[in-house]
Amino acid sequence: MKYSYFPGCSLERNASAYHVSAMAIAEPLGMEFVEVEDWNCCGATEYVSLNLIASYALIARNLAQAAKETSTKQLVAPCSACYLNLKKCNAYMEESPSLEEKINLALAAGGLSYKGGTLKVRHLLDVIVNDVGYEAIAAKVTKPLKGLRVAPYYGCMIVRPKLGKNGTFDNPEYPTTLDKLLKVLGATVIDFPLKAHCCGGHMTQISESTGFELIRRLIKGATDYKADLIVTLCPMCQLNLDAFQGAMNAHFNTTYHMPVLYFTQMIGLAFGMDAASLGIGTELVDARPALEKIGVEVPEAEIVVKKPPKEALPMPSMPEEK
Amino acid sequence: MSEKFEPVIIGFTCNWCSYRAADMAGMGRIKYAPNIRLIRLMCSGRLDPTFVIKAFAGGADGVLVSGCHPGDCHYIEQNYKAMRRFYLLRKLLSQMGIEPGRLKLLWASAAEGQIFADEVTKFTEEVRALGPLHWDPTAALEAEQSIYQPAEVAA
Amino acid sequence: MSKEKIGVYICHCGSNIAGTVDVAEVSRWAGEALKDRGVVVSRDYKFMCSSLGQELIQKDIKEQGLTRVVVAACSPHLHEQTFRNACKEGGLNPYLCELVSIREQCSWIHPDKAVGTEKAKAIVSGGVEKVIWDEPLEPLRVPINPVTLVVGGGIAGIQAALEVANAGYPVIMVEREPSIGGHMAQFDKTFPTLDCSACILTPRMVEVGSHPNVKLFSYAEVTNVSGYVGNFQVTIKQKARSVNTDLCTGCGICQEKCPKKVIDPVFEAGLGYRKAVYTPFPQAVPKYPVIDRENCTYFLKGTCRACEKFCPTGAIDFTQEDEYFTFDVGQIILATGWDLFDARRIPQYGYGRLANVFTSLEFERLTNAAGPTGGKVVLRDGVTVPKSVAIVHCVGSRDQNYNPYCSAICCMQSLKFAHLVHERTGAEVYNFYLEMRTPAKGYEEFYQRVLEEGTHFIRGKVAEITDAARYPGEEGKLIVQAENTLIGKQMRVPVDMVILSAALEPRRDFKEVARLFGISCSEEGWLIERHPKLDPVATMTEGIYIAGCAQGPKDIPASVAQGAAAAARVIGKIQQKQITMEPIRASIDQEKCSGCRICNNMCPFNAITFIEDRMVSEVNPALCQGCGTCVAACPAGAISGTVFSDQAILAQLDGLLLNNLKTLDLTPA
Amino acid sequence: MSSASVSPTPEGIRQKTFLEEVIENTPGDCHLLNCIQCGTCGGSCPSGQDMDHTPRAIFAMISAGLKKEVLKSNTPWYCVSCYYCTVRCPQSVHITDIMYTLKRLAVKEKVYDDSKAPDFSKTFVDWVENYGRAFELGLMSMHLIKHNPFGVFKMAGMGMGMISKGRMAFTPTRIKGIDSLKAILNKAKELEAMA
Ligand SMILES: Cc1cc2nc3c(=O)[nH]c(=O)nc-3n(C[C@H](O)[C@H](O)[C@H](O)COP(=O)(O)OP(=O)(O)OC[C@H]3O[C@@H](n4cnc5c(N)ncnc54)[C@H](O)[C@@H]3O)c2cc1C
Ligand SMILES: Cc1cc2nc3c(=O)[nH]c(=O)nc-3n(C[C@H](O)[C@H](O)[C@H](O)COP(=O)(O)OP(=O)(O)OC[C@H]3O[C@@H](n4cnc5c(N)ncnc54)[C@H](O)[C@@H]3O)c2cc1C
Ligand code: SF4
Ligand code: SF4
Ligand code: SF4
Ligand code: SF4
Ligand code: SF4
Ligand code: SF4
Ligand code: SF4
Ligand code: SF4
Repeated sequence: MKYSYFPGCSLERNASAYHVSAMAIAEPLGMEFVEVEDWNCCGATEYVSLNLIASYALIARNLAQAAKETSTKQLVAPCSACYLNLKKCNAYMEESPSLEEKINLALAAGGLSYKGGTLKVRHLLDVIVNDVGYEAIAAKVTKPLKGLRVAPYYGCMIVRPKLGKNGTFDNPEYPTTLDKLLKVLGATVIDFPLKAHCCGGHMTQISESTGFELIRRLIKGATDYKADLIVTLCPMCQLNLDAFQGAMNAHFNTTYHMPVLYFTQMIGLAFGMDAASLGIGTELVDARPALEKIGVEVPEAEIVVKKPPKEALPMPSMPEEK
Repeated sequence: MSEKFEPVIIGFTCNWCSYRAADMAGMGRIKYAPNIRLIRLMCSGRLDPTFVIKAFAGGADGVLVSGCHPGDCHYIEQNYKAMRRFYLLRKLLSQMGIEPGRLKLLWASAAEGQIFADEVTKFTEEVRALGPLHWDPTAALEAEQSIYQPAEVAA
Repeated sequence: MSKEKIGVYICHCGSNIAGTVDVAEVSRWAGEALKDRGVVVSRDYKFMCSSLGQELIQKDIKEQGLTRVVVAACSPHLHEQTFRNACKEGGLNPYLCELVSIREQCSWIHPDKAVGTEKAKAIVSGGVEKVIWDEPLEPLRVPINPVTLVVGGGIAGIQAALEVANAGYPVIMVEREPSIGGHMAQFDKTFPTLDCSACILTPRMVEVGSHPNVKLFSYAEVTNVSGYVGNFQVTIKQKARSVNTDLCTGCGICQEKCPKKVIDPVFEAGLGYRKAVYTPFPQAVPKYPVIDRENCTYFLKGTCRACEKFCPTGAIDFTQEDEYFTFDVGQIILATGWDLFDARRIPQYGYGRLANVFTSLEFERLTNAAGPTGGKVVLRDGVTVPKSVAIVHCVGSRDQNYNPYCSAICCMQSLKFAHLVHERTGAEVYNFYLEMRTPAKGYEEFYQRVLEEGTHFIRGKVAEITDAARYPGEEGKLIVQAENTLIGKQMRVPVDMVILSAALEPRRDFKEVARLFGISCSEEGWLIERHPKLDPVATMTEGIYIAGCAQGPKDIPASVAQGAAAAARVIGKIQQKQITMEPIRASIDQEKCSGCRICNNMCPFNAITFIEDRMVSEVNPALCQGCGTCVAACPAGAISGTVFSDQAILAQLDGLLLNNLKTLDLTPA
Repeated sequence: MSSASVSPTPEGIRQKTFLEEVIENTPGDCHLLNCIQCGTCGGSCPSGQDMDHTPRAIFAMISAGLKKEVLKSNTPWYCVSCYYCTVRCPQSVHITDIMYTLKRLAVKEKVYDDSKAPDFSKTFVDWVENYGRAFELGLMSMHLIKHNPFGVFKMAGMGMGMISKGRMAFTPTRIKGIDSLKAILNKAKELEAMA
């Protein structure tokens, strides 16, 4: 199967491990990804907080760019926030002719246009479990993740809200596709009650104590359930649970150690790929102790501290202060 | 007052479901387009194709045929017969040069006052968009005679 | 020019019509513009259906020699009979009176007075044209079979059956389960009086079971219904009980000896067990057990037969087969009750996942002295007594995601539970409610009592129930998270047990039942009554009545009242001995009939037969229901229908096409 | 969606209520008029405990016309877009979308007490508008320096970790079609101003 692929800003950098592992498993799973040409940021949850039409136009530019690629009718996003934004814009444009008209007026200024519903927007997990299918995945497993206790974690935006005619591909309250997938990979999957609860999004930037509390709940939950690690499918969730885990521990004076990996990395491991090629080792909370249980060796991460190159563009100016 | 086009719509409703849906809309004080005037039949199966032709010939711009949902007919299955007639009738009408959009079929149960009202308003606007039906009276007469009970419409 | 003398009467209905229709103008217009159509008198009057209004018509019939009457008022479904009777009393054949609706179809839906007035004129004009073609008719009279079928043996059906049987008429009762009793048999106590459910229900069940006028089929279903009011034919399928009821004494030895234990999903709500051969409960009526063939070892594997071996009377009969019986009945009462909402549809409440989340029906079985725990309120482990219990209102009710309606009984049922938990365990009780709905006699007083018992009431719809502890003190508990809306704060209440007051829903097979009996149901699936206020137990289909929760959620007193009301309607009809039916019938003019036989397979009631020797078709008026489909289908125009004849319909069409819209601006803004 | 309560001015001219304003500025039919104050949203909200007012209370305040109090409140800014409220609301109120509307109205009216959250959004948007892509390092450091200078140290470990693992860029990426994107966004803002 061939899909248009929208990596989104996170996968460029902070979640490059997600991107790398997704690409690594694409081939064995028989998927071909064509990256959307010159895509732009989807606006996360920030843009719509300031401008309504502009935020949709921003997203729609990506849809228009993706629709240029005629060999595929499906647009896949691995990031839940991008997925929701693209899906929402696509659905609202299809449902509301007046919104579609306004967006297209804006797009025309950049020489583009898009008709709501032309593309089908899918999440990477949806594509893997529903198009590739559990059986095909099972057939490729050479190194089952036996003995590894994993907490499947979906977060919010992959299953909520229900949009358009088809709603969501999994239950908005208690999704199970990732659970099933991890079972197929041979892992021991805990019935994680917080699996669709919120990681806090950008809350650490707005109110630290609120943001850390949201992270704490999830890390504590997974620890209480004796998980070896949390498996995610969203770069925002991974960032919050992994990168902020240390700061959260400091804030609450706790000592949690809960590694957080992407489901694509787990698939790769079960397919017998080596850890480094899946971007494992770039997580801040060391996953090595957990992965030792299944005999995976993780290479010592190479510490790279680069100076900004000479050609670096200047820092943008801050919005005007009043 | 300006003379402008106001479509006249005749609605054939069955006694058990759609006429009661209209009652229900009334009881619920649901407002809808006033252009429709209803004729009560016992069943949508009672609809004789001639009624529709006569309505158009007599000055109606649109005709609504309404009955119980398929499977819910008070007379077991007569609305299926109405449905068959309806599709044939639409075909015939377009052969006669009448836009098939002037004839509408609506299933409405006794509980669906809101749906009935909404659909009537929608249909009224559709017919308004089609404009007045000017049907040459002689053509109308011919049509009436030609349609009069061809076996396929009856069956 | 019509030779009839027509009287036209325009009703004000107080301000219901006069508010948005200029009735005086309509009346004046009818008198003038329709004069040459035969209108000799046209009046408007405040309330036409009042006795003074009716006298007005009668006086005109006598004094002016009216030959036709048109009343423009409410829907014919409300008052057609009223005005036909008025005309009859006045000496005019009732079928020469037309009631046209300018209320439901005009004044109530069009706020603009000019628009309403013009439309009313068109409607009146249609009525006048039609009435000219009306013919004097005599209503048809058919005998009524006094046998009444009651479907569903819950409290509503039981009440209905007893009323009819006690009035001296035969009743056939069909119950799907092995025993009658319905949901009420599952309860221990009933609100608001906390009567023992079994104590008040069992005597009634026994009375039904032993009544000389009642023939009871349990473990049975109705599979076919044909005919019409007074003369239905019904087919009843008696599922094979595998027990010969002529021999069985109900001693219960078979149940005792049967080695196969299965979860009972019906009577025990999945919380208890029964055997493969069973009666749902000891007081079952009838007392004969049935063998559940899907679970019986003999039927599955071919061995066992323990029941047969131990049965002292040799009543076990593995070879029994389903039997079909056909009966003629005059009228039918449907009292098929309700099903409980499947709480697993709300995953965030954890039912099915979190052991100590219970449904209301499960809790009823927990408190029942004859239930799986002997009436002890304990957790799913069967031993631990809860120290704190949360009761969640409105589970699956009042929620667009599930059921938009209020289930009406669950506030009271939740209060009953709060009381029972207090009484049996002394636990802290938290009721999470949205609104407290206690609108019946003694209900608010019961609420007061539960308040005084120290129940905690938290106003807020529960957001989620989880076992994921967030704070110390939550470990090992179920945490109920909600906003206490009265103080505007989010709360997490750790408890040992949660009870979900799940919605009452229509029976899962409502569609098939509605279709089988030819009646309508609402979008949700509740069976629809003829009129929500004035005819709550009749249906649109003559001779078929509904009672109890089949019509909508309600408590036991209301179910009983409806059962009795339906029975009163049935008895009233039987006592008339004959049923008068609208003379709306098709007839074939044999001169015109070409013998094409197209009509023959048009009729779903097989009312049309082909007379071979004369090569023409004929309608049997006793079978014809007057749908008119054959009338519309006959290519020779040989079939005509009464009341709605071709001429009458076309004349009404002519009248309705009155050209008076052009001067109005109706374009929506 | 026009039957919201209205308070006529002395001259009898119909004034738009705050409730109507919120509804108008939310795409589609947001069902706000149907709120039955059940509190499912407030009960579900992950950051509900830290909000000035629960979402439910905010809706009651909106319908009471307490515009200033609503737009000043931290509630919409504490919304993390988890959509729990939206999928659970028994009346299908589009709560998350309404939170976005309130943010936009608050920015327009500039009435919030704490500018931290709106600034975060602005900084983010600024980057996107100039480069077409988000830039975490710039965004986070700018935001921290401005609003939580001491927090910089707290977060420093995390930032260093990210940098050392190659997970943070020093330079923003600029898309090729940045000019066309700017034209699109300018046109969109123009359209928005007209509405
Ligand atoms: C947890 C709970 C507690 C309650 N407690 C109280 C209380 O304390 N006091 C009170 O007043 N009310 C109470 N109620 C309400 C009460 O249950 C109902 O009012 C009552 O059951 C209605 O009786 P019914 O006869 O209409 O229906 P049901 O009791 O449901 O009886 C219907 C019968 O019809 C049979 N049936 C269904 N379909 C068919 C078919 N197709 N063919 C043949 N048979 C069929 C069923 O097997 C059943 O026996 C409670 C409800 C709940 C959910
Ligand atoms: C303001 C208001 C609005 C309402 N609106 C609605 C509504 O919109 N919909 C709805 O469903 N319900 C409504 N109700 C409820 C409704 O009024 C009652 O359900 C209904 O009136 C009950 O009818 P009834 O026959 O039992 O009693 P009543 O209407 O009180 O009739 C009793 C009759 O008995 C007569 N009478 C009394 N004592 C004697 C005696 N000793 N001897 C002889 N005759 C006697 C009285 O004169 C009276 O005519 C409303 C109630 C109120 C207060
Ligand atoms: S006849 Fe009908 S419309 Fe007239 S007063 Fe009676 S109820 Fe009202
Ligand atoms: S043992 Fe025989 S007689 Fe006794 S209940 Fe069972 S079947 Fe009936
Ligand atoms: S034959 Fe069946 S019903 Fe009889 S005892 Fe054995 S398992 Fe029970
Ligand atoms: S009766 Fe009470 S608990 Fe039941 S649905 Fe109505 S309000 Fe909710
Ligand atoms: S359809 Fe008409 S002509 Fe044909 S058999 Fe029937 S009555 Fe006679
Ligand atoms: S009108 Fe004709 S088709 Fe209808 S029931 Fe009577 S005989 Fe049958
Ligand atoms: S959940 Fe919906 S109905 Fe309930 S308070 Fe919130 S917005 Fe209102
Ligand atoms: S979407 Fe926002 S308001 Fe709604 S529950 Fe989540 S955080 Fe709270």
